[in-house]
Amino acid sequence: MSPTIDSTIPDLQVINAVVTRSDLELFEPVSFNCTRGQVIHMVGQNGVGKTTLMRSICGFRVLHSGQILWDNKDIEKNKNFYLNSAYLGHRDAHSPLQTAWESLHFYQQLYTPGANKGDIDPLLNKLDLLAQADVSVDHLSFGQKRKLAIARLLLSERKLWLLDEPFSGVDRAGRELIENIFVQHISSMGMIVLTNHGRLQNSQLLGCVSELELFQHNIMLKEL
Amino acid sequence: MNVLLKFYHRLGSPREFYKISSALIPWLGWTSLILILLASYLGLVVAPSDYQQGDSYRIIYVHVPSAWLSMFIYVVLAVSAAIGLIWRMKMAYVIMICSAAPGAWFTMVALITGSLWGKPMWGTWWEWDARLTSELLLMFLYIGIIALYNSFDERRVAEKSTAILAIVGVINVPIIHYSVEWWNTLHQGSTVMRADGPAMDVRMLWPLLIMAFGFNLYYGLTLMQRARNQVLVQEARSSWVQSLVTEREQQ
Amino acid sequence: MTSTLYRLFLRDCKHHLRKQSDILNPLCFFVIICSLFPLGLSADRELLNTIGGGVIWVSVLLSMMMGLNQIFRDDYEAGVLEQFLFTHTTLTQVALAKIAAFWCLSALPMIILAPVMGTAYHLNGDQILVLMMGLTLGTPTLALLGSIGAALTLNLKNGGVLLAILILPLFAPVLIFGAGMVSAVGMGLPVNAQLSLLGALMFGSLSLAPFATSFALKNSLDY
Amino acid sequence: MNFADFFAMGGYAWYVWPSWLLTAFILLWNVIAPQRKHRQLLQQLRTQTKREHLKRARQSNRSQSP
Repeated sequence: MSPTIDSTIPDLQVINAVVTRSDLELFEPVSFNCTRGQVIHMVGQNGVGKTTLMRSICGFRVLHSGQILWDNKDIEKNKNFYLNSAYLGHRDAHSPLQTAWESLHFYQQLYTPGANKGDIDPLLNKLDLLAQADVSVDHLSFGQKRKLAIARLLLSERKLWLLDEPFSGVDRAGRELIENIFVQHISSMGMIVLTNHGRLQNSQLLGCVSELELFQHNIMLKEL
Repeated sequence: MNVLLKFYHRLGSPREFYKISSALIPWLGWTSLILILLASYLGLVVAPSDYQQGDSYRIIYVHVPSAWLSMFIYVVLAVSAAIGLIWRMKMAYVIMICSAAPGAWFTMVALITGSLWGKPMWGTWWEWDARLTSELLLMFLYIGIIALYNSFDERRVAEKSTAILAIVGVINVPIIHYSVEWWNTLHQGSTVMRADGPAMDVRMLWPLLIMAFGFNLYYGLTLMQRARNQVLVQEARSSWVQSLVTEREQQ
Repeated sequence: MTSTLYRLFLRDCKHHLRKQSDILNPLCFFVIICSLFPLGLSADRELLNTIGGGVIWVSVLLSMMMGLNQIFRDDYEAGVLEQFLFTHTTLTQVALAKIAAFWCLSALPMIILAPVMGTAYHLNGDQILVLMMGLTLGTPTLALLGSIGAALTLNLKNGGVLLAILILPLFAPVLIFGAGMVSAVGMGLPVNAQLSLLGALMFGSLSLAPFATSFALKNSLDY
Repeated sequence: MNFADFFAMGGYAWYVWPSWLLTAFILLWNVIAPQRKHRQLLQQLRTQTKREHLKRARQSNRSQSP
């Protein structure tokens, strides 16, 4: 399923990971590899634990069992992993007290301290948010906040993108825009692990998507 | 030395802990009972009455051991919290949280018996004496730990947060104690509980030490019992609990 | 490295200034509490002078408690807090920047207001001076210890009340030394013992508290 | 050693005995409550495992029979 794994290129390995919520295992052990230029599309019914697994991959949550490796090293306290990946969760990480432009400027200084302020406006333009540059994040619509979060991802210039339902609340035009951005990211040898309800439309993107199904963990089933 | 290490590792696994605690409980139970009864008899009957306070000082045999024990339990709680955080041992967290309840109970006993003793000696039910005040603040620390632990729904997160609070608390307990001591001497001069110092008559001192030792064993007993229950709750889904339950049924 | 700390500090100050209520509410709370006690007791000069230091210190404690509840909550709920893990800045720096911003915008105004409250309680000149010195040395400790509690009760529904239960026992030493100084000066006693102890508490918590706070913050992201 | 003096406790009976009785009560309570909870837990776990066996038995013969 995954192209030949070149050992030199760092990739993400998840080896039979199991996550629990209040001591109950959520899904069957999950294993997958994500290498350059590949998209892992996690699917599964609501509540099976996609978000929980995503947060475990980011290291916020400790796995019940199994391992997550980056460059064949465990991700726990692995600064190299954190500096090569970016996370977009349900909360789109923009403080409501700032305007769109200020928020992106803050992240730009955080990711690359020396970067010049000039290239924030073209970025906003790329996601057609330029009109909202000086609007406080509080007054943006849910879809616009999502696109602003995608803009933050582009600012971070990271290899591995971990996205939790990136399209939620985004209109069709915005969705196409974001899928194009994904295609550019993949073509420049980036990696994406995303969860999404519904199918991806962009044909180029579908070329390198491998689907990952999460099955509800059921003690009865386990015995059979 | 490796016998101790092996024992320490065996304590680490919940299943082993359950077996060890089940074995220990009857022993701890009987020895602590004998010690406490002996100390009570010595303290109430044999020990001479104090020339100044008459027989009211006999409350010391209950007040001082529970005060000492409430401090000791908080230290045990903080040490097991540190072990839990550093070596990520599940059982350390179990010991931590199962010591919180007895700790709070003994602090309450120390406070109530302290005020009962204060009435005849100082004339009021509550006296802002240094020891009683720091005992009161220790009570608040225990309440904080129990309240924090129970306010999380995910046990894993609750354990780590409570461990942090326990360690921050244990660093502050001596600071609180000495600042209250200093504050008390500033305002009122020291009201030394004369019968408290080691200069006591030896017949008065022995029951106190036996009672303190009995209380410590008693703490071990109630800790083992509560930890055993906590292990059963946490490991309810594991296979060894299910086999234990079915095998115990055939007995 | 310190430039990130400074930049975070400026950003947090801007946030606090944008959301006026975060600063003004605790300040008004402080003034109101101070002015309630004479109503409850009596306006007798002698009495007010003796209880003045203690009342002002307890009101500072309580109003800081109100502000502490919010210092991490905005960034936590917006999701900014978890993004710091993906950058070079550690959570300890984030915690330090937020505590410094909180101290500047909630404790400093109270220290400036303290003389006004002091005169309301008929404290004489030395007492007011000593009160302000005590507050400047004591409130950082309150902010540092309080930030641990704030980080611990971050993702809890009843966080506010719980924060008070967890943290107030730890504030006792600072209160004892701070209020003790004011009454000591009233009786003409030297206060350098209390001052040095407050300083020791400040530097002790300055060196230990941020690490506990960053660990608690990391733990509160674990949902 | 008559009992009257002993109980009188030199006039402080109303302070010594309540504190001793309170301690005795708390000590007993902190032993009996966990013991009762332990028995109750075992009982609860027993019914749970029995219920699970039943469900599994029904599930396995249901999947074999059709």
